[in-house]
Amino acid sequence: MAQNPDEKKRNEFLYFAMRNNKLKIGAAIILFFLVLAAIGPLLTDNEPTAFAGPMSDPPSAEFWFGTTFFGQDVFAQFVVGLRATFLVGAIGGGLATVIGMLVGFIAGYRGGIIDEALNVLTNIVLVIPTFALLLIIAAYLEVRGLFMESVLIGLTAWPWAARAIRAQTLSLRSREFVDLARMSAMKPLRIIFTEIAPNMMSYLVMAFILQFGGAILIAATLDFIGLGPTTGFSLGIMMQYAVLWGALPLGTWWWFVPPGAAIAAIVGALYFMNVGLDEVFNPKLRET
Amino acid sequence: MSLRVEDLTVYYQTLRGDVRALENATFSLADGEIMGMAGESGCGKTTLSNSLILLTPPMRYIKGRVVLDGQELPVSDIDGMNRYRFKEISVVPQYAMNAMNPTRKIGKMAEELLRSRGIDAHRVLPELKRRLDLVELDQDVLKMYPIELSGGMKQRMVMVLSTLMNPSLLLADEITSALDVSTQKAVAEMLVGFRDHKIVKSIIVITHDISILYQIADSILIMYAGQLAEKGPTETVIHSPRHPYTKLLITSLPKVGAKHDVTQLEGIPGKPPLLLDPPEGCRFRERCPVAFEKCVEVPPFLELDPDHFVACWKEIESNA
Amino acid sequence: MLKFDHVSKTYRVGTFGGKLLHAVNDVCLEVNDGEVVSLIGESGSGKSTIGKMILRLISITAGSITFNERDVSTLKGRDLKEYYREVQGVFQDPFSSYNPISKADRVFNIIRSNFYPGMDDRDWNERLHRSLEAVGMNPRHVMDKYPHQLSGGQLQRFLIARALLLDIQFLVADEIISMLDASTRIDVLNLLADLKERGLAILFITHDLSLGYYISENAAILYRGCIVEMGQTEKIYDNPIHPYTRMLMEAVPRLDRKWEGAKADLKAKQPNLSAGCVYYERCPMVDKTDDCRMMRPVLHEAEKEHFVACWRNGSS
Amino acid sequence: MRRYFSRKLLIYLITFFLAVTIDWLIPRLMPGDPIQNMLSRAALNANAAETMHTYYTHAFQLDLPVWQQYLSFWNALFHGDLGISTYLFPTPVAKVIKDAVPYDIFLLLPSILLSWWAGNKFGAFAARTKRLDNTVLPIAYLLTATPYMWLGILLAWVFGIILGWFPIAGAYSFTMGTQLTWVFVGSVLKHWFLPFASLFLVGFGGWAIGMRNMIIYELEADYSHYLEALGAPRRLIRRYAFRNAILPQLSGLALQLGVIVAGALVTEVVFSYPGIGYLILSAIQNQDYFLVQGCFLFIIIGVLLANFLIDIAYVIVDPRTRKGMVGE
Repeated sequence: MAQNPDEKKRNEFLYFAMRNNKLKIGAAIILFFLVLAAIGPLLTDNEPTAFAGPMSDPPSAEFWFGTTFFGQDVFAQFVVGLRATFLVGAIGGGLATVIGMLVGFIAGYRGGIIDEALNVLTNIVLVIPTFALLLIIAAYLEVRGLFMESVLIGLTAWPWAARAIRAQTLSLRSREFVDLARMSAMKPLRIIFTEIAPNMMSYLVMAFILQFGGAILIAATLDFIGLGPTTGFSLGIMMQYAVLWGALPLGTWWWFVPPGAAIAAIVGALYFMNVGLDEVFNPKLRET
Repeated sequence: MSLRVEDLTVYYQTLRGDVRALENATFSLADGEIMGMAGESGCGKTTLSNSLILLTPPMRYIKGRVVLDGQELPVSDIDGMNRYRFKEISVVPQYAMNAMNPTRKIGKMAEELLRSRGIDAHRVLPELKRRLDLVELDQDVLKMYPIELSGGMKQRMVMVLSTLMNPSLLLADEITSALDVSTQKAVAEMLVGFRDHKIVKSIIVITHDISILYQIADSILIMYAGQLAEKGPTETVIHSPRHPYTKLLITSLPKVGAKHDVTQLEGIPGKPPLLLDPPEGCRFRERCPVAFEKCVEVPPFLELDPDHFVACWKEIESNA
Repeated sequence: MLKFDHVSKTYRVGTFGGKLLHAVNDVCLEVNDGEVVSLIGESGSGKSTIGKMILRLISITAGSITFNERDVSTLKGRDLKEYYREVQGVFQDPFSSYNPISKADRVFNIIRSNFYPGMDDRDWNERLHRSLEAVGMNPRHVMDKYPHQLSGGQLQRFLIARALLLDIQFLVADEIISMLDASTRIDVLNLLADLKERGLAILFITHDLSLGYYISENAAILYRGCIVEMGQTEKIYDNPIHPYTRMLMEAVPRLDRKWEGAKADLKAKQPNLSAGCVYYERCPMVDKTDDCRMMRPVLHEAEKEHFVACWRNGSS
Repeated sequence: MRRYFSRKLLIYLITFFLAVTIDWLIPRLMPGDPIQNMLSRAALNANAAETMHTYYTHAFQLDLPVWQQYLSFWNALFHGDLGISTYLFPTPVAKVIKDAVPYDIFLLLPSILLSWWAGNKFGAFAARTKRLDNTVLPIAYLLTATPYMWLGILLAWVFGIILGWFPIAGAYSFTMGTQLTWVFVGSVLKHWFLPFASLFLVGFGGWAIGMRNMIIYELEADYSHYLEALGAPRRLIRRYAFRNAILPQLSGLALQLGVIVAGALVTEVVFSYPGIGYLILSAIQNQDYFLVQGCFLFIIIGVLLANFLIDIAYVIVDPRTRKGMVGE
């Protein structure tokens, strides 16, 4: 045989993943920004808020991203902001996916009244413009940390994941191997996590990637209108200050272009990876 | 009308190389003949029928000729075949139950399909209505959506649609397997009716259920692992088959009245070979009770008795 | 052993649960020790629903199912586990009965971890090999393989071996060979017959009349959730009484004789009357009485060991 | 059919009730005391402030027990009286919102509908060939990943500052009052264009991607293969596939409203476009209880209404749901 058929299932996924350039490009971009976020602050000894140089100085050898209206080093702010963005994405996206999994699995597996109730709850949170809700809650909080913002985003962004996971659980639940597991006196929770969940790994990964990107966008929007974390720094806050302190009329583009570009690149790369994964998992989308 | 297929070979492209799904198929079909095509899953019967009408990737044309009514069909040329599709050769697909666009009224869809093929839908309407009566479908089915029809009704509607242009060859792929026994009998008899009313000239019926073929087919072609095993009149193939595989296949079918404690039937040991890297020569030889050293060569598909073709060295030698 | 007492199952259907579908209504059935009963019905007749109710995979709407005089629907926790030690099922699609991402023999490990946690490896392997041989499989060829590397027939026999690991007394075989190729079908059927000889009771659910005949002493014909005819298999096949059974016998394509008899009426409407006989709409009998339309016929003994649910006893 | 809508209506009513309760509850938990806030701006001497404070507290019924405030809030709501804005005292909240709404509708409606329609057409077009799929679609991914405000800033910077084609603040030039002259309309359009473009582009990307995936699924569906087997031209197959792929995009539109509202809110802030978004932000900055309540309420009603309209449209357009209900 050309290939040992024993591991056919597993390396078929790897075989495709390696060849899918959408996946590779997306992953490369994310990696680049992760590295930048990790080692960035070490590259510059300026504190993000310190007045390190001349005001509104264009990018130069000394200040790679130039300086702000107050003479702060934009690059220093940028890399700290990157960390905040990845943190929000991870915590917010992660929390939303976890809640989505809980709701999706229980509703999908249990069915009946519980499914009905969870469905109504999901629909309500979906229909309510959660951003306006976030707006008000954020305004209420005196002190807002990055963690608090991420948790808030996580608590309101889970319906998307819940719907996808519920649909997939429903289809898997009717498969015969789940009935077989029930006839082997397996407890429902064990059935969910050993029989159903492993079969929808692709869905869980994709749901997480979409939630990760979504959380970043919502956080940046919140920060931009001044309701972001009061302590710490983020790309959204950078853009807020840039617009607030006349970066546009002054033409200091290097103050507001990099943060937005970074968010667009990261979230774009995430979506790109998501499509790549989609193609790897269901051949229909693969261009024949 | 006559169909002549010579050495038709079609493979499936997969990641691990080509699956040799159909190898050197050579047979012919007379005018007005209903040929049953049977074999276990993966024997290539659907590949053969698809390659006659819609040879699209992942199927890959290797070689072979198909002649219909004296004209050669450009089977490997996807667009070139358009001229023949629906008018000369048509199909009732395996997935007939959801072959109609769910969000379009059936009549509207038929009209647009006809117009897109340059046919004046208005002229064909009376004939369409007449055929609906033939298959006992109410005429206002044209104003309904597919979701409103039962399985059997959708099956018959697709049969009427596919044969609207009186094609000379109709491919009927597993049209009875999804139906209840009673509707199955009615639909099968309607298929024969299509030939008797000269709506279509001849039909190839693809199915895994040989007992249906015994009821409606004039001749039966048995396939195994991408190769033609045996073709002959229905009566001979069922009651006096010559290819070892056909013999074992027929005996392993439980007939009503066979009781386990009375006559213990025998299955065929082993399982069909994977066609990614099929065995040389006759592909049944690993499971064949009468295989001998000659079977390493591909047995030709010879006419050992009048109109009875067999691809087996044992039979060829016993004939000589 | 297993007794159905006026069991019914209704589903809410329609996109918003407006209508009620009587999948199974008022079924009485019995399967005794070491007996094979085939339940024959077309798609939508409720035969799989009956199978699933026995295996406690779906709830019962009305009536009761008792196994050795214990009511199945009330079993909980430990009792339910003991019930599964004696009652198991095998399903239609072999490839869907296995978790695609793990090896096929994982089904044995699940049984071991749930039912024989204490057993040491030597005893377990010995027991495993014995049940694999019982289903005519060589452990070396079939163990440690992914489901897609085994044939449908092998996978189904694997599931039967899994059931044999327990001290099984009753097996629900729900269309277990309809997805298999003709050649491998017979081996599985012969296996079931052998197990019957060794005292296993089997409910053999199928839509194929000839299969039902081949293996079971008693049979029940199901139509729209009601048992229309029941009794000794030979009696039903030799002298079918209910019009539906007769129609089935004629319509089934056979290898020994051609179709004759009247064309089936295709214009059957959906019977919405829940009171009268479910076959009323399609019943070809000429003298249908008001009873047929108003009252649901009850199974009565038309001849010894042969029950039928038809007021006219099929006498057309 | 009736049951389907009553079930849907039920969900919307529960949502509305819940949202209104949250709407009422949250401002109450706001830190600080709005009356104090308002008075501090009036710079009164101590005891005058004291009497004013008790007067206003009473006027705004803040001295009543909580549940009474809640009930009076509901019946005021039904009389369309959303209380008085403390930030823009004494104008009633309802009037303040009424002034902001036309700009919102003028901005949101065209941008949502146009981006939805254009995005779907573009997505279907891009799914035709592999080359198109790989060259054109990455742009759509980037667009949908772009934060609304960043795109707004970029557009403002490039077209507003550098090229100077469009103004980048307000809804019309400050020099003129609101009167119906061509000049005024011209100015409104010029101010409107950049926020519209910003909203349009981000939305456009999202719909294009969604349509690309949906249409590929539909082209792989059985009915497409059947048409192919009957020799139907690509054009007809693609048309059917598009019609069926657009349906999930319609219900997708309803679900995207929440996100689009957030985008509009931020874009208005970038261009200080006097819509509800800009209003709600200034209300929060000035801790104006009632204005925040009013704006949030209006957003809820708008989104719920839109969702309900889309549900109705979906049932009309998709025969499967309509016929499914009537079927057995």
